[in-house]
Amino acid sequence: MSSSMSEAHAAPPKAPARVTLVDADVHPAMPHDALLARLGGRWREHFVELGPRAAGAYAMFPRMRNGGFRADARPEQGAPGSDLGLVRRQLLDEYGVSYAVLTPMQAQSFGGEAPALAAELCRALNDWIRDEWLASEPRLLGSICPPHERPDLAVAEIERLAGDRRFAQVLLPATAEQGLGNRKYWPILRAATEAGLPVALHTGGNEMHRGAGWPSYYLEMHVWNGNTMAMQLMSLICSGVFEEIPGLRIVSVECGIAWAAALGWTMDGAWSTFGEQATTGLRRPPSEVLREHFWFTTQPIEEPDDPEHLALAFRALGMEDRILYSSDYPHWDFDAPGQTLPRSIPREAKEMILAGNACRLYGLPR
Amino acid sequence: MRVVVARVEDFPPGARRIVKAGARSIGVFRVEDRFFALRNRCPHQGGPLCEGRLSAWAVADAPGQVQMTGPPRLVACPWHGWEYDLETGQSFLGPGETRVKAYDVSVARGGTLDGDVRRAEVPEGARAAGREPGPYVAETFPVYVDEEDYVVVDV
Amino acid sequence: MPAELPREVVDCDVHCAPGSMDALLPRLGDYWRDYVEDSTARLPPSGAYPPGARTSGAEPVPQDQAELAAALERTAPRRALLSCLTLDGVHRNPHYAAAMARGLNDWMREELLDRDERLRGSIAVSTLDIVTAVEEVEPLGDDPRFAQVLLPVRSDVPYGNRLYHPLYEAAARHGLRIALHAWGRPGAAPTTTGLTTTYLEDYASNSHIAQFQLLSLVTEGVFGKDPDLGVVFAECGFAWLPALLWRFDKDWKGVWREVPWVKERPSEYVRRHVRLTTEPAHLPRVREQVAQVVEAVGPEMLLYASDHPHDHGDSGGALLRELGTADVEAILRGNAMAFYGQSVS
Amino acid sequence: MTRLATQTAPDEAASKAVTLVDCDIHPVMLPAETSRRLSARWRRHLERYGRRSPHITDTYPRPRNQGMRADAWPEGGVPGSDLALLQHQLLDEHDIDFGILLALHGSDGYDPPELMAELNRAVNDWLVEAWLDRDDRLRASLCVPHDQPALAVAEIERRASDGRFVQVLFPASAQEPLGARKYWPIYEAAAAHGLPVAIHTGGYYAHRGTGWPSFYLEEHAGYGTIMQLALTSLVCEGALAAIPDLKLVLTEGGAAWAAALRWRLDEAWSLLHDETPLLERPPSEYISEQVWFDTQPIEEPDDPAHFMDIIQQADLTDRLMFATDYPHWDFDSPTQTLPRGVPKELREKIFAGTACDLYGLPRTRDAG
Repeated sequence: MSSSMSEAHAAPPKAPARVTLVDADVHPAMPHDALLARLGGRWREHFVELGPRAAGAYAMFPRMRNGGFRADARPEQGAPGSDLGLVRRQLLDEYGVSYAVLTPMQAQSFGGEAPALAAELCRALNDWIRDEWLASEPRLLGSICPPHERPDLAVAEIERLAGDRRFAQVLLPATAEQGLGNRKYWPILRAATEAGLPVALHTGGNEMHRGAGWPSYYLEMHVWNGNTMAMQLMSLICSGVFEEIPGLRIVSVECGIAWAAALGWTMDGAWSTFGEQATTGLRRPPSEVLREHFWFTTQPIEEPDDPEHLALAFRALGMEDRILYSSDYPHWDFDAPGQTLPRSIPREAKEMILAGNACRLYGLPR
Repeated sequence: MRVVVARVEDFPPGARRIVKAGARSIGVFRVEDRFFALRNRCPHQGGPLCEGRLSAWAVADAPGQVQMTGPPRLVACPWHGWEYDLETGQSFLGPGETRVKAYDVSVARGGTLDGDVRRAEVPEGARAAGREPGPYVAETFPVYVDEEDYVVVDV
Repeated sequence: MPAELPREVVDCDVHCAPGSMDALLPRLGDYWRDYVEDSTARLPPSGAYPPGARTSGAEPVPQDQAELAAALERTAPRRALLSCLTLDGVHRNPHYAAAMARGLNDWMREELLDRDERLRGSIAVSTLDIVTAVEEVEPLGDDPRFAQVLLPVRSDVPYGNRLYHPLYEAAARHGLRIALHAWGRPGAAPTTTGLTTTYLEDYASNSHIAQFQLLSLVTEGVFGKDPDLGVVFAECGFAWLPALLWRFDKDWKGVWREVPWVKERPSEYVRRHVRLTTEPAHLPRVREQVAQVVEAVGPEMLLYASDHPHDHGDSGGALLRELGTADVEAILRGNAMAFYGQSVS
Repeated sequence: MTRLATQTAPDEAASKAVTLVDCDIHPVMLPAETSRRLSARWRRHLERYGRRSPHITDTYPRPRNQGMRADAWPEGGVPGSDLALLQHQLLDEHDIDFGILLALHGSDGYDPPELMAELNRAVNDWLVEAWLDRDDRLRASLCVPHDQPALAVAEIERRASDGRFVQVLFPASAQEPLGARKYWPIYEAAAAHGLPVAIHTGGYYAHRGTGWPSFYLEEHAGYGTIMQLALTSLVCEGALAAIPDLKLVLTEGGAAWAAALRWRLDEAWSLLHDETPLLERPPSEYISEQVWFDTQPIEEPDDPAHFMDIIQQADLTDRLMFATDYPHWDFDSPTQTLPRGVPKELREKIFAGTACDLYGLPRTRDAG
């Protein structure tokens, strides 16, 4: 259990003078009745009668630890992350978070529903975030959740909300019907970039375990998330999308970081042996594309026996200016800001990871 | 009609010849020391049956445990691969109304056909494979070596 | 469900399920009780039978003997063969699935079979660990009130694969049939290229998946190995069978050398070893075509099932109306007694 | 040998009624023909890395003559790669009036988009130069990179003006079920140009339904079921309803299963139609109006009467078209295909009439 919560925070705190902490991965949960209330008549009836077609994450792998949540994060009624007051107390006020980026998980399976229904579910979720959370808490930033398997409807949803600067990014699942480098998804990546928004890929989604078959345990599946993101990064880089959309920025959320340096080496080795641009169509070494276009959130931070090894991994990747602290509140593998980074990381690098990098990425005042 | 196919020494074991008999094309095969003759037309859809591969019976009592038994005496139509026993023309692709038709098959050296007419029972390989004769039967013809060691088929 | 139901039948597919996890917790070991509470695993949501869909039926699935007796009031069957699909939703942890299977089978025996001698049970086993599934079947196999082993028709590996053979041998040894019932684990895509977005497609695809399983069972030699093994497809339809067998037989004639242990035409094995329940029937509206279809399928292949509480429209009723008394008698009682033997007589 | 219509005055030329159209012939393009039609960039790519899509015999080797008619191998080529042998063994042997070419050259979805676009363009150019220009009895299917809709539509626009391309070719399995909205732009472009879309067995298999079969027999017998899945997707996702001019031709997937599928979808629709508002009418009506079937591999029930039952039950009288599938091993010969008891008028439709109407082929041709 985290430190006991004092009840002193009666009045909402005013925005802090200097931005010292940005949490890049916080999960709000939209209650079912709030979702139904925002669905149009025909689709509400449909959703009540037939429910979702895409199997939710919990239906495939029950989360062993407290159902997947911090045990203390469950409000009186409703799911963890559904009560803004508790999020304020346990996260924003508790740690003095300057800004927190909301990454709703429900959208991950919405995208796989029947096209028109998927668009309605995403619209309801985005409106609920805007009206119930962003409107009443200035420290929060939203993610636009589009129906990702229907690119044309997804672009429409991005264009609908992109004008509202409280939405700081577009959010996609880490796995979809095809690799995210597939041209099918390029219109979404272009629309986000033209709206000045990075695209966050959050672990999870329609993982059909096509490669090695289905894992048996949640533990197995949870560790697997790093590999899945590595495959998505390669899918994006090798597809040539960054030549097509030079301004595209990708945030890898909740998949760890330590594997990224090695991935860069592997891709560079293959790229040079394959004959560089002549055959792969990639003008530059893939690791350069990785450095230019990608950001990583810290959680779940790898915790080697010797913390120095993590610092070594950061240095090998050489992307300290691209790492964003994240808590993953209210999930069970929550990382508190104080304990996340190894001591040996220099102070200013730590400040950039805890706030500076996020301010630069999301255009927040320092 | 008597159709001369070839001299015996030009017709080694494993060889086959396609001969014309009027409008009909006949395939003549030599398997080890026996000769067979079959209409070069598959009863299923008319494919050039006698151009097909020859193979022996594959017998398996349990999945994966397969042995080949007997000489390569099944010809597989080059189209759909339906197989027929060279001696009787019989297929074994499912329950058929007729048991095997009797055929006058014999190889005689010098002189007319020998006297006994052997009923060709279900070949040993088919019985081992537990297979039932099927409704499709390819037309067969008697073939023999005449006195000057020519292989001859009666069409 | 057709309005008037035939009486005194052998009903080969009647659904039941524990109402909530509470009915099972006492039957699970303490580690699993802690696991369930910790992971807040609930009994699986019915993605297969959304409460609002007409095909899920007007009444809930009976949760105990009283509710089941009330449901059987209308048809007064001689025998009712119970299908409990709770294990479908039990994810992928093989040990959790084995514990839940044990709990479900104990629940069925103590709450239902012990209390109404008309009832016959299906042994729930998980396909995630066949060795444990065999251990679950052995002790229950000698209880005459269990007639079959129940498996979801949707699988990660086709059911003819050799990894399942020990389970089939154990079932045959105890005179138990193998039932492949519609639906399966969440996330199991119904099509070869992936998920469907409409429930209608998902619902209709149980028939497609049953066809793939039938091809696998025959080509892998399952029926050749065990002369008295029986497989019943439940809630997967049957009108698709003739067209599949015509194609399968024709292919076998050309390609049998790849599977020489398949010594007869595939349709011979299927007619000897396989049966299909009557709901959903999915039959034509044109009356004389109904009789044509049943003649091509072969009435001896069909086992009557009310599939309570599900509702697949009224073509099931049309099936019985269009057939002669001998065929109706066979479908309502005779075929099931021949297929299941003494366990349902 | 080149067989072009001789320029004689129409009344002198002896003309014959069109009595036989073969709707499924597989020409094969040899690698040399492909690479000389590619850009330097993609030719080098192909030389270095080859195709990422597995060849069908990589996953399931065909135990019977590598899946080909044993007598269809030309000198120094593969079955279907030699026009002269095809003319001799098929067009002339069976006096076929018109033959529709379907070039299967490896499924889309595995290789880089631009390579697939160039490959399909190369196949279409080759079809014109090596086949259509050299025998006026031939028509062809337009090959398109179906998993890259924008590039596929571009290829349709490029080629649609050549009337000898009578349909667009699709596999039965692509990266997504064929009813997915991703593919609708291609269907719309085809329909706009009056071109049916032929869906041929094969393509991009992920076998995610029940896992991978063990045997070729198992997979081949399952092709009919995969075609049922493709048609179910196209109906339930609303593609047929939303694109009324779209016509489908299901090739090498059999047809007898269509009756049971119609009843299944109709009854399911009657119970669940509020979920699919695009389907205003029972699914079987869309199938009757917009879906054609090839005969091959024709189902051969023991009782031939069952064949005629299926024709009625599945409303196939004007929707079934003859195909040989030359040079594949399960080739159906025109003379023996239809069972006894098929009325003469229906035989004529199956062998020629229906195909002539669908593909706009002349009912008589000069007996050159």
